[in-house]
Amino acid sequence: MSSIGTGYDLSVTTYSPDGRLFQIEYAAKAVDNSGTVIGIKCKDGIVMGVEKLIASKMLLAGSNRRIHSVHRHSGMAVAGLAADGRQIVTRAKSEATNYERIYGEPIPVKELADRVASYVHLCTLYWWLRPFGCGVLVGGYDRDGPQLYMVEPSGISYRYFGAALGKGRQAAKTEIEKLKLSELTCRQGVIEVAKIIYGIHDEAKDKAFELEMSWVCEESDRQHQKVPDDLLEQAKEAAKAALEEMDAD
Amino acid sequence: MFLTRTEYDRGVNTFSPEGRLFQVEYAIEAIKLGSTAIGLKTKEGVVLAVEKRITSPLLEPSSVEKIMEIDEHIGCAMSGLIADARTLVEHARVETQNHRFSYGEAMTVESTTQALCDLALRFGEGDEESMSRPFGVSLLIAGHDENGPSLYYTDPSGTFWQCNAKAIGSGSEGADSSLQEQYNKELSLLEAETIALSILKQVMEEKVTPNNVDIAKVAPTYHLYTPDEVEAVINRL
Amino acid sequence: MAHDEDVAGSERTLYPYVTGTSVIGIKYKDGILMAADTGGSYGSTLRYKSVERMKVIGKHSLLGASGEISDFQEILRYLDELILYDNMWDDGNSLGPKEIHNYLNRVMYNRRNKFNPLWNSLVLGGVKNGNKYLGVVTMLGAHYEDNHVATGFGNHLAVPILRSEWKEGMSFEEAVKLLEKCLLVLLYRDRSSINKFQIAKITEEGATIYPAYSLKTFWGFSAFQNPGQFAEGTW
Amino acid sequence: MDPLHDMNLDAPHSMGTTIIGVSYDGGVVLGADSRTSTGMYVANRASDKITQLTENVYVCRSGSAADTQVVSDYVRYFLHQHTIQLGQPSTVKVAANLIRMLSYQNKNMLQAGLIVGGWDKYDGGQIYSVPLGGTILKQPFAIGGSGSSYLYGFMDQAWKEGMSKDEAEKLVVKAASLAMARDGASGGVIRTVIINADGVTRNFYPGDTHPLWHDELEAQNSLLDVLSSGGAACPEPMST
Amino acid sequence: MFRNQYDTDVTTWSPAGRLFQVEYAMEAVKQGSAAVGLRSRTHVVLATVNKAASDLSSHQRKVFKIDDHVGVAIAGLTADGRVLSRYLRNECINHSFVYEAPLPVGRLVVRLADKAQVCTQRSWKRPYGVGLLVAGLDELGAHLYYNCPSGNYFEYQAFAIGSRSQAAKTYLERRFEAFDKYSAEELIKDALFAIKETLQGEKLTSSICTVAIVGIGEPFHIISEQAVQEMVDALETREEATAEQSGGDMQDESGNPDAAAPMEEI
Amino acid sequence: MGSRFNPYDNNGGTCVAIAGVDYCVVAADTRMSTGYSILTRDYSKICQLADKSVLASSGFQADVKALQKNLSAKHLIYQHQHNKQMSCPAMAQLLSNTLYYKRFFPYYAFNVLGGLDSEGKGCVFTYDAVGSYERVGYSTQGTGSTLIIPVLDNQLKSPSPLLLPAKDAVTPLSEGEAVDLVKDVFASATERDIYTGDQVEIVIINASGIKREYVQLRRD
Repeated sequence: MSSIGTGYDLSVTTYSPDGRLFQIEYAAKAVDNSGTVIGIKCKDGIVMGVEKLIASKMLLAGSNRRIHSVHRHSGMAVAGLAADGRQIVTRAKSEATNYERIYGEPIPVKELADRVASYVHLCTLYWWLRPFGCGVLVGGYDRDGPQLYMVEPSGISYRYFGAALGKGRQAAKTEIEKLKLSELTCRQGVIEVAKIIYGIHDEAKDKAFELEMSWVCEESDRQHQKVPDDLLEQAKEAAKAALEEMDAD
Repeated sequence: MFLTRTEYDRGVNTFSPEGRLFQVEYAIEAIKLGSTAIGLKTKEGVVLAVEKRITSPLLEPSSVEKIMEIDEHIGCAMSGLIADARTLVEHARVETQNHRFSYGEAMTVESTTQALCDLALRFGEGDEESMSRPFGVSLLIAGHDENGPSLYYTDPSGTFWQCNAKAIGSGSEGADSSLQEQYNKELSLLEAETIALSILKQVMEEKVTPNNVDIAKVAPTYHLYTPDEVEAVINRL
Repeated sequence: MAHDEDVAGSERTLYPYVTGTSVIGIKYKDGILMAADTGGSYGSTLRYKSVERMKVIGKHSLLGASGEISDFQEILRYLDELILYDNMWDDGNSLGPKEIHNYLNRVMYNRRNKFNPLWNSLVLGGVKNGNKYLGVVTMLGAHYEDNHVATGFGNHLAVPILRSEWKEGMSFEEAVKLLEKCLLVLLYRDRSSINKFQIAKITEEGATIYPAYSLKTFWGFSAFQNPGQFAEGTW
Repeated sequence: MDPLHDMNLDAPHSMGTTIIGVSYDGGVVLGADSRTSTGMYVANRASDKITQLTENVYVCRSGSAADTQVVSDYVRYFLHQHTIQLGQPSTVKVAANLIRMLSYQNKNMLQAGLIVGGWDKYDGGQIYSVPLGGTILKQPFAIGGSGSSYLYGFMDQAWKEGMSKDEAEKLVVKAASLAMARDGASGGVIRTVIINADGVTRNFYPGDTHPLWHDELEAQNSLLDVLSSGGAACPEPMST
Repeated sequence: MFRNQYDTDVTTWSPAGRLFQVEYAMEAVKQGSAAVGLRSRTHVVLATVNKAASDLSSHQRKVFKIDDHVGVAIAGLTADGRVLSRYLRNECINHSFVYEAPLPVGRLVVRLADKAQVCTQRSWKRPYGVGLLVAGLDELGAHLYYNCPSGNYFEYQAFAIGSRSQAAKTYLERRFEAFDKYSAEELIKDALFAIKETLQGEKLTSSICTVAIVGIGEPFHIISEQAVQEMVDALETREEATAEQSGGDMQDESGNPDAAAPMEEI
Repeated sequence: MGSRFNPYDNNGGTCVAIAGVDYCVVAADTRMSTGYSILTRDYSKICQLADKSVLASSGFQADVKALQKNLSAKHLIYQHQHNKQMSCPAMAQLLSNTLYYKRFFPYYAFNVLGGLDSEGKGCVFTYDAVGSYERVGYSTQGTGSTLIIPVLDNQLKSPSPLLLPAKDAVTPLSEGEAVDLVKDVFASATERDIYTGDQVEIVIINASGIKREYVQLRRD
């Protein structure tokens, strides 16, 4: 970050002499500071999980969602500024419904991710806007099967087997790589994701958190939904047990 | 502290680190340069008095209007950038007439004041017809409606207060404290006229004449005093 | 005269192409029952025989339509989107039959205001939080609620039967029998009706649209077999 | 002008038509006659009313020639764009829905009754009927155009679930020829298009190959041939 | 104290990934006088401190009725608060015009938050300098939300905003777990106690606070000054009985709370 | 086929309002019809717009409902802006403007507005479909109005509007007498008007608030 303060980093429409767009990199920082968001593609669907940091104990559980449905068959998990994320979610919803209105069939996940990405990208093209301070995972299940995409503040979107955003992304990715995703069912995936999120949460340093999870799989009838309460509880228990086991070691 | 200010005081849209909008605060400062205006509310009605600052003997005194009629039951006195005030008054006149048209009744004083303030704060919000600076004017709005007489005070931020007595403009600090001492709720309209003018006299640099002050009352309809009527009040001092 | 042109331009002659006939709806003990045939007429041709004219809307409502089928499909697209957005909030709130009915009132009325009506009469039934709801919207946007309703020809043929035979708290069996009685009368006397019916039910538990079926008809009157027997000179 | 012989040559080209779409195990067969009329005059006796929209989807057109051509042109253009955007062929459903959208939204301006047929890897062969007004209905078979009035009964009787490709095509040709035999607005040749997993086959049945129906006769070169063949009894001169 | 060059524009990210203009707007909320909100399963109570500028003038309104089922209390720039209140009222009217049913509070709040977010991403706008406590009732019961200038919103059991709100927050944090089952009266009592905490010893009277309530069978309304005074009086007699309980753990977050904001904030 | 689209229908019904010194009675039947069919027997044509104004309207139901909702929404905005309930005369002016605003595509609605004015006196305002209005002592609108108005004229004897000085338009009847008169005129109108019947809804506004009562009418 040697170019800080040189004046080439004040606008998205200014390249630095070495060809970088610092404003986009700075926006990505906002994502990096966020609670961790994880998504994995299992053999029968997609599981997404969020480590939602809680600022006050007076907050009610289940509020301030970071995972949203954007159509019947797909959902979105947000890392970074939640308010920016909602804007993207709103756009994604309208893209999805627009598509269905015109073509009479649900939007393919790839198309949805592409459209979301170009919207995010749009905000990096004008000096009077700023890049979104959030990254999103798009998980969906269409006629070509389950798919997981990640869209970054720069407007880049790739398809992943497993993806992570936020503070604990490095550790999370390492953990995801250890999983045999192609053999995992979503039911098992939920537990694995919970374990990873509990595992990378630093209780000493971080604020308290709430685990928020969703899935879209055969079991949910290819609908994007919150993970059922009993399964979520089960996952939390398993995650806590795994933590204690580790501590004991 | 002054240094930090200069950083954040250019645009109406820029917050200072303390969460303040300096442009608005500066606009409020503009009022302190304006001529003094005083308003008093009594049971019988409301009195407004202003200093006119006749800058040249060649000026026709009656053309300096610092008290204006908004509707037959509302008048207002102003201090600050008078041209801005005219825009506001014009807006208020349209609002009160619209109200008469829509509902066949007079608009209440508070609603009129609110309508004025809504225009006043239409800056910097970034919508289509918004202005790029706040109005540099304060108003004293006197009126009479179903709730009896009332007096309101507005500032450039679009905030308003209901008052029993209030002074604005360059002499407002002194005038306000005099009002504090002399005001009580049982005043008659006649006494209020006298108090208003006597306080105005204290804060004015020159001698009070029918030419350099204006007085108006709303009791219950708006009336701007003729020079003779002003003379009569001066003579009571 | 410019004014004359305006009038001529705005009063377009519009008419329906593919149409469905009556829908009947009644309240019964556990909720609402609705019935309609599955015909889609094209002028006087009975062109389509498997048009579903009743659909489930969200968690608590059932919609039946008579009139232009393409307009009904358009309305269903609106409602699909409405319900999708409602569901995506996933916050425990949901649109009930009253809300849907009012929404449809606005849609129908707005379109008639634009001289571009949706050519339908709609029956909206539902149950939410123990409250049964049954209402109608016409293509002009007029709307009302009642214990039993019917659209189109049903207004003339089914409503009198309903008025005399409907009662509070009918069992499912009684209600179905009553509906079938109305359907048969309509089948006999409404020429665009066909003998392929669906009955739909909505209760607190949810909605069911039963598979289409046909009703047995009765032609055994002796006068039918021999019309001239007691009425000399009949045709 | 003699109203009986008013040919109304200024009338817009319209396709008093017979169009048919039939699905069978594995695909669909579309069929149509080839007559385009201007009032009473046959403006084109070998037109093609089965229009390609994408590699795997075709549409049969009836109504105003101009309207249906414009609708198909737009939809072909939309689908082309859509195919590129998605990176894979569009489905029949999408094509049918675009047709429906244009028909419905412009119902007051258009005279267009269309049948969309095609094949895609997700749902196989499908037939959608989009009549005047813009209703969309998925059907096992569909008929349209002025000639279809003569076919309702026949199709109700002859169409069977689970036909083979050949049976389906035979049915289409038979139906089209039946309609052409009774509908003055339909005529000419019969064209069919067969769409399935293997691709598209177009067939052509010239006007002189159609089966003969009630009160129709075998075609001859000339009366002279009839006479010389001696097959038919030569009537005696009438004695008055 | 120069901060840096990244803090004059809403559309500029700092190298650490922060938006300073938005953070400054959040400061504006702290400059306003305090507002608190408390929620039970069936009721929400809002209470605000409002001080008159002088003896001869009135105070600013800080509590606005939005609809029968929603009301807000604001802290920060009044002008922005009014604009947003008007927006909320319009949304409610439009919704009930179409559906003849009240707009669910949670959805209203999200629309408000989305509106606020837009102002943090356009160079020609500024973030709203106001925080809103939104109290409302819907199918699922009573709700209390806090909407802040950043476009974030949070659902709370109880919360406090505005100057010296930390003291109220500390008070509420000690007690909020019981609120869910509270009656309306109990909520109001705790609201008044919380307000008292922000006054730093100044005497609580009905003339310097506004209390409003919404709940099942009780449309949103501001409680009359007289009724509030009665409750305050009742409170004091009771408080004298249990005098010593007020803890010493009130620390204030804003450095100089008494510095009068030159611009009118409430 | 090919019928011209007619955006209007008449759903029938009758409204009556009578103003007294300290009360106002507003009444309407609850039948809703189209052509020779009765759509429903229980549809209220009366809408309370503010604490002291009540509107009864007959005509095309969709227009009536739209008008009533429009006024209610405007009243809500008025309350937000002015922190008070709209007075009945103010509502009367607003209703007139609202109707006139749609002069060229009118609301097919026939209205009587009843309530108390700022002095607590009963007031009745009667309208045509495009907003012309007048303050009167009593009025009736709708399909049965031609049957009812002669009875009211005969019983209540409105002072001539040409008198100078203007005479108060309120009727001399007591509240109870006015309610009885309303019941009588509805019973009579029901005999001869096929669009009036089933039930009459009577709303009484006086200093103590608003009361509502229902009386059955013939259902044929």
